[in-house]
Amino acid sequence: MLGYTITQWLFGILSFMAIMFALMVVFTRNPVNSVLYLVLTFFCIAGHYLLLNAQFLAVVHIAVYAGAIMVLFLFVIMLMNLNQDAEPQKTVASKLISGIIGGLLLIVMVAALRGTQGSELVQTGASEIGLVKNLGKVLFHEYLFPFEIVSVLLLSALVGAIMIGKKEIK
Amino acid sequence: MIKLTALIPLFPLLGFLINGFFGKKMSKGLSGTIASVCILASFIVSAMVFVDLQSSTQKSHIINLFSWINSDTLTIPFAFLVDPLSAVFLLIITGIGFLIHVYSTGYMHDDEGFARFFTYLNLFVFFMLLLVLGNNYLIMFVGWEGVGLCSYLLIGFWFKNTAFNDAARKAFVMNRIGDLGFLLGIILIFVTFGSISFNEVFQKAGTVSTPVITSIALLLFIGAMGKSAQIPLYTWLPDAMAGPTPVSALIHAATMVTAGIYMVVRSNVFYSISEVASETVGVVGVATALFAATIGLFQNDIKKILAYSTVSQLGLMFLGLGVGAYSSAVFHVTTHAFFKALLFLGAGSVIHAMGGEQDIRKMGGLSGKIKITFITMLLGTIAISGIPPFSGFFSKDEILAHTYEHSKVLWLLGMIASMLTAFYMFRLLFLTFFGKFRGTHEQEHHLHESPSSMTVPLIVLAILSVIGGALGFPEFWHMPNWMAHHLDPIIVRKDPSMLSHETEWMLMGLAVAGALAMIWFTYQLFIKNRVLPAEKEAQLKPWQRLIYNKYYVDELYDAVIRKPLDFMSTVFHKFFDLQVIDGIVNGVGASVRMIGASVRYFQTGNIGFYVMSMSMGVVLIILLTFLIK
Amino acid sequence: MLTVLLVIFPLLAALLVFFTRGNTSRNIAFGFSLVEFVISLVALFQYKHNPASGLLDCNRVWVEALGIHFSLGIDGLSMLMVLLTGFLVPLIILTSFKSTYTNAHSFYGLILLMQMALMGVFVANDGFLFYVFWELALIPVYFICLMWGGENRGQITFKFFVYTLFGSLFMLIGLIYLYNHTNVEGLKSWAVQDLYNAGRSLAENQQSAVFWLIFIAFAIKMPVFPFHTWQPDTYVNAPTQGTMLLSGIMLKMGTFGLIKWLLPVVPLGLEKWGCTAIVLSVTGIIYASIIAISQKDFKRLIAYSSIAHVGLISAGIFSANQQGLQGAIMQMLAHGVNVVGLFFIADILMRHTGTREIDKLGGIRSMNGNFAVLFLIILLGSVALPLTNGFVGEFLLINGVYQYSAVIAAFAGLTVILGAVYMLRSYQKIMLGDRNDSNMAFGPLASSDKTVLIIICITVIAFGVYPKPLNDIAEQSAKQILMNLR
Amino acid sequence: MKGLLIISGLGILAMLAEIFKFKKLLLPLILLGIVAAYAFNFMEWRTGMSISYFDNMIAFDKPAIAFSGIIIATAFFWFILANDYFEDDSNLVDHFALVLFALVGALMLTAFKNMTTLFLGIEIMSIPLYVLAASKKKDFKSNEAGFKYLIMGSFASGFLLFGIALVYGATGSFDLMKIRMFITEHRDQLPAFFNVGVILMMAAMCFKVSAAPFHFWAPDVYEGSPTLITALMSTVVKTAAFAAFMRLFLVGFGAMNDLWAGALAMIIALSLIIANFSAAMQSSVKRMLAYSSISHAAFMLMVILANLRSNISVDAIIYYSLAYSVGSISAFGILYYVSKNGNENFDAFNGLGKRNPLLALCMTVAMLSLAGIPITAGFFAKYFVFTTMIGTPYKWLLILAILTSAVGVYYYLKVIIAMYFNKADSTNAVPVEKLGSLVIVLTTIITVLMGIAPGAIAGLFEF
Amino acid sequence: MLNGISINMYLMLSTIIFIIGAIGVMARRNTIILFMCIELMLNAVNLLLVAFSTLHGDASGQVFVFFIMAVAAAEVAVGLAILSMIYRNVKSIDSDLLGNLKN
Repeated sequence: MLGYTITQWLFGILSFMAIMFALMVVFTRNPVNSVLYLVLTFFCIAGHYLLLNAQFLAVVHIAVYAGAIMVLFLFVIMLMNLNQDAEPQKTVASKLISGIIGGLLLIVMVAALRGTQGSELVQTGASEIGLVKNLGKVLFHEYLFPFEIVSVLLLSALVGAIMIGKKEIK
Repeated sequence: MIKLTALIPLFPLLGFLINGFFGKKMSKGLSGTIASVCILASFIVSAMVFVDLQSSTQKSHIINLFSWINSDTLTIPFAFLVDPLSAVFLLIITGIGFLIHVYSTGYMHDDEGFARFFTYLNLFVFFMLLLVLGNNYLIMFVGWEGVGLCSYLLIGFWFKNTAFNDAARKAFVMNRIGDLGFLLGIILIFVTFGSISFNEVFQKAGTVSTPVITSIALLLFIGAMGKSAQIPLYTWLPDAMAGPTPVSALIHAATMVTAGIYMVVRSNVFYSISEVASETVGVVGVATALFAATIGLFQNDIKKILAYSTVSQLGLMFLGLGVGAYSSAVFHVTTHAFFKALLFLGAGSVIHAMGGEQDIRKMGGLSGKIKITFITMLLGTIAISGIPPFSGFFSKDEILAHTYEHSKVLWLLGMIASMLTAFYMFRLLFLTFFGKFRGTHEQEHHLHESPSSMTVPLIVLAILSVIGGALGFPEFWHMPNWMAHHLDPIIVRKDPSMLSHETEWMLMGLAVAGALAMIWFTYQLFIKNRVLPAEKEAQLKPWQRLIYNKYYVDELYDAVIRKPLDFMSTVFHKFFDLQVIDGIVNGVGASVRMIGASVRYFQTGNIGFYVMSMSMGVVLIILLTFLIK
Repeated sequence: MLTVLLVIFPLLAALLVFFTRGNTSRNIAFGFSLVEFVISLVALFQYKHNPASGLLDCNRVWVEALGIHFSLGIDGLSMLMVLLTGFLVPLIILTSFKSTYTNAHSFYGLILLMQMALMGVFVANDGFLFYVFWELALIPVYFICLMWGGENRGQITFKFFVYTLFGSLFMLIGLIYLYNHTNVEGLKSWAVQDLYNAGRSLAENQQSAVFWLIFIAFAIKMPVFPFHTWQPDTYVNAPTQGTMLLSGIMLKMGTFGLIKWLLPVVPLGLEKWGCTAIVLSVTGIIYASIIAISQKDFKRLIAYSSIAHVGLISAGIFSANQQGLQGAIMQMLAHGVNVVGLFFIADILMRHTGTREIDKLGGIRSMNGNFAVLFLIILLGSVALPLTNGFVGEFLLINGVYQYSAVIAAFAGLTVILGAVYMLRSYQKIMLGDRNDSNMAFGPLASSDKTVLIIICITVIAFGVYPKPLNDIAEQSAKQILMNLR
Repeated sequence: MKGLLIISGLGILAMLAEIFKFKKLLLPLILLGIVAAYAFNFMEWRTGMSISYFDNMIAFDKPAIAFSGIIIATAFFWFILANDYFEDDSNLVDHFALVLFALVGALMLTAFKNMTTLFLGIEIMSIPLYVLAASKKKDFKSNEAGFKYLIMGSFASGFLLFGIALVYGATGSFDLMKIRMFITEHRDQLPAFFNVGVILMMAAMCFKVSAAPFHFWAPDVYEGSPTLITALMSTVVKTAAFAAFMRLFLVGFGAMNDLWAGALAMIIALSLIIANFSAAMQSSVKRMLAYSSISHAAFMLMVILANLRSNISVDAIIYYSLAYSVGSISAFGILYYVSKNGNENFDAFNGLGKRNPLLALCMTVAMLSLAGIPITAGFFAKYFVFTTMIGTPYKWLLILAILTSAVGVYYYLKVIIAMYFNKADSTNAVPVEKLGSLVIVLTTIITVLMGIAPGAIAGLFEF
Repeated sequence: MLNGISINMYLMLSTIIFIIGAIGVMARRNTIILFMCIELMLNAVNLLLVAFSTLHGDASGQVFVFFIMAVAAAEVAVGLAILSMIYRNVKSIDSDLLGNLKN
């Protein structure tokens, strides 16, 4: 259709939606809504993963982000019942400035990235690299040390969260 | 005997040390005696040295003591030079010095600083001897500055009186101005000749281009100006009269102030090579002579008058030097030493008698009361006025004769100066000793002749100033001009007088006539119609007032030098140093604070802002690295 | 070995003194400083009679990797400086006998530490070592001024510290720059001779850069106009002994540095910028002397006069000829002694009358004649009257400058006049005349004070009349320096 | 490597301590463990060859060992200081566990050979610190500090990751060596976004070492956090971050230096100016030290900049970080004791010279060392920087460094002046707990020793 | 089945999302939303990594994504903990209130 392959159509639509939802995340006043938009953005990104043959990753992505992290967010929001629109906003000026700076960043980076050998296509050949088996091999072979050490990370996060979270014992 | 020259300065030094360390504990008589004896001893030694020198054929002897300053090519030994010139000065210094010491034992008798006085006096003689004995310019400079110091100490002898201290300081500083010139001269000599000891320098003098010689001579002459109180550096001498009278007699009349002449004669080689220099010397000399003489006319302080007369006499001597009459100048130095010392001591005795009064308007009719003083002073006055056959006549005439031969104008001016001398000296004499007493009553019955310790020196000096002329009879009298012959070895350019005898006689006649006329005029003025100097300045005519105030030269210097200096000092300190330079330094500190404050301002504490600036930073870095190149 | 002793001994002494208390620490410190003086005399003896003996040199590796050696050595110049330091420090300690300080032990300890650093500066033969000692010297005196100083010592000492440190950082850069250009069979070296060679190998513009980098440090230390503004305040505010250390010895670090660490390193830079330096120095002479005329506080007056003297010294150094250098060396010695004497007199005045205000004082001579005489002698020394130690140096200096340029010399010579002006003026106002307020009394001097003053006066006159012993050494070392310059 | 394992083991142990009730024993055990770790570390040093583990995820070569040595030693001192800090605190073990985990991260950073380990190292080091910074629950300042640190830290790591992604995209690998090889081989056909990646990573690393304009978090976080945590940040964390920075840019992107050197120079200049000038304005010593840490960061960056040319500067930077760590450990330790009453401003030091001469002396030495005055460690540190810089084209930076360090002297002296010159408002002595004073004295001695015999350290490393 | 999407597309896309996230961090005051924006940024990175890994046919890119996820989770956990603590203290999560430490 219109000289575009289906993939490209999908890519286009997904990208468009992703960007839209991302913008909504930033610009909706109500936190709850932006959480939901964020979830939608994640879905779009998951779609991209699928598009890129990273099936397992896509699943994990949904599970971790949409399933866990976002719920956590929602939970906190509800805990502090912030679900009203009347939350303090930054002044228009500072918003404007941040917009400008963001724009600058965008322009500069895009300008810098432009020089790439543009038509280099994303290979679709080795389509099995995204599969669990394959990833597992890599993960537990080359990336064993990081994998193990992440435990320390999570442990410390755990400890930290508890330490912060728990009431002072008087 | 000449080997013992080192003893000559040693004795006064000894006296200085003894009096300096133990003076307080000793009785006045003892310390006075020690001081005088030391001088006497060195007088005897110098006399012997003198005799030896006369007898020996070799006319210059160098006595090496120790090497003082070495800097590879520059080697300065601490060495003495004995030759006719220094010999003469040795005699003058020690001889007159001794007399004045004796005199002082009487004059200073009631002063609590008695020992101190003799300490200084001895120290002075020591330095003066160094000055004339030195074998090179630097030793001369040592003595030069040393006598300056002593004159400082002695002028400010009564240190409780601020005016005296100011006078002392003035003297020292003005001398220092001269000394700087002298010092630079010495350095230039070293740079030119690679040595500063007299003989070597004078031998090489011919080999150097005249401009250099001129500059050397002029620099040296600046030194002479300071020390011998020539225009423009003369103003300190009159003020120096603040010191005790013997000091004025010894330092500011007989010896120290003639150091300039000594120095010029010593380096006559340069002056005879460089026309410019000698001209300058002559002109400055005659100018000073006239100038000082005119000021002398209206002074009322007995010592001030003498001071100005000294200045003018020194001017005459420099005139002589300027016209190349070196021996005559030295001759005049000698005679002047006799009669000026005499006059000062006489004045001292008068003041002594008047109980410290120095204003001649308060005196009068003393001739009867203090005879010896009167007679001696009379003789002295006649001598200085140049009446034959007194000493002053011969020396002055010799100078004037040479001047006439050299240039008529200078001669005329010199002539006028010497006539004026006659006027103010006799004015002094008449007002002091004739007429009736104008002082207070207690002064009147306090009047008394001074003790013999004071009168004896007066008499001796009087005799000397009468017969002193014998040292140098004019050539054409076919009598030996001893001084000229004596100084012959050290003077390079001799110009035997070309004048015909008639002219010489004529000049003499004129001089004597002028002097006599002046005396007669003065007599008319002050004896016949009893004119008295004005009590108040207001009564004077404007031109008289101008002279009376010494042409306001002091005020001028004050306005031109001292005040600006103080002003600059304050400005430099308060404004330039504290505001500008230190301001810049502190400004740096201030700017640190300023920048700090402004930088600090960005640390707003707002996360949003921080994040923004971080992203901005990223933007800038990327721009910096890519889009720039 | 002897040199090492010279440096180490004061350090040990200081450490010992830190553990004592009160007057004992004072006396002990005095004793140690005397011993140190004796050591320096021994060194002098060695230097005079068998300079070849290894006793005077020492060279150990300090930091192998960086070519830094702990290398000390004594040549004529440093010999004299060592002598000066060894001679002055006991005097300085002796001056403090009549004034009591809190925490005396740290006070005297710091003084000895200071001595250690100064000795080090003077005998260091290794550029890096020199720099280290140079900085070290700053710290004790900083604390002396900070803890025992006058009114607003806080920011003044602070200014002094930062200013001088700032300068010396530049010097560090300059030295490192030289170091990077050294090449002793492939290795870099800090040895003084190698640094000389390195400096000479540089091109003219490089040399000028190095010249300024190093000159700034010394100029601030001495100080040369217009880097002098820290000095008067610091001198006035520091405790007397601190001032003496600063002006008597530390100041010489600057001039010493010029001679040993600047002139031979950058001959071309010297040719290019020496004139500027001289002009600055001479400006300083006149400027400071004129300012001194109107000073009210006697201590401040001396401070300015010292600027003037130092200006003459550095002018002589930069004229870079026999007379100039020799004169500089002699004047460094003379100035060291005289200025200590003068500051001590200021201190005595302060103690007896409670003020240093020249106008408030007066008539002291009639109350204490001996003091007046001693004062006068020291004063004459500082106005460089012949037969005082000041004269030899000054004559040679003006002589040297004259050979560089007659005009500049004439200006430099003004110090002869101006010096007399302000010194005599202050002397008259302080000592002569009649006392201002009748109740002001001035008792006889304490024996310790008298001793110090008499010793100083003796040196003033002795080395004025017979400077030969020192002068010969100075002459030799000046010759050597010139040899290095060519 | 063993050291790293031991430390992480210690972390776990610490958590067990709560359960099995040997809190009292914990600290000694930890110290023992650290000593053991140091010993192993040292042995690895002696054996000398660099061993890489887990196909090149992490490798302990000599610099790595040196840095980790510094870190472990600092940690040792820190724990001794900390012993009375937490004794009233119920979360003792949590604190210790977190600190130990942070140490694990730091050690990883010294030795990473792969972007993964770099990233994980940074996070493992940071996350516990976020918590520790916020660990004074009731103190709002502390909360704020923790939160700021967290937000900006994650923001920065966002940039880091983006950079990594781009680099990965360009070179197709996360392995440092592979990347280096790739760069050297196809230098010319590198896509432009590789450069962007490098720049973004540099920005992120600059954030970690708190160089302007990414320094904003540092003063606030340093001030807000509990003093000892600040000490930890300014020593261990900084050292680790620098080790990482060096490895990343000299080993990884060394070949690309023309790309990033200019930007780095700018960053250094900016940091020097901002840090010193704002430090001069501070009234709180803690904050002043924070700014001073920024300026020291700038100095160390200079070494990295210079390292492109000269070779001695690896030990230069190691020496520098050691000198700095030792100095600031004692400084913060003293500050911790002096500010027990909550006053962290300069006037807290008033009259310390009288109230506690020992502390005052140590503080003086520390300050002089930080100011870089002989004969202290700091002087040689600065000296090395100068020597390395003077060969480079960045001489203007050198001059700037001098100007600013003169300013630096100003604020360090302010402390000394306060101690010896200002009158104390409270004359009561400053109590110091024995072990604490032991640490302080030890660090002081080390500082001086390093100043007198730098060869002992500087000579150690021949790479 | 799919083919032909140039890597530039992915670059652009992830850059855009990344920067949207960044803008969010700058522009919003609600701290929770700040976290979300950071998540957004991380996801952009993930996307890019996956794209590259497919481009190079190399799994390590995707593996890296796992680590990023883990870290993200950890950060969020800690962050929210701190946040709740702050909320406990001041009953607000307005980031502009966290401005007491400054200058």
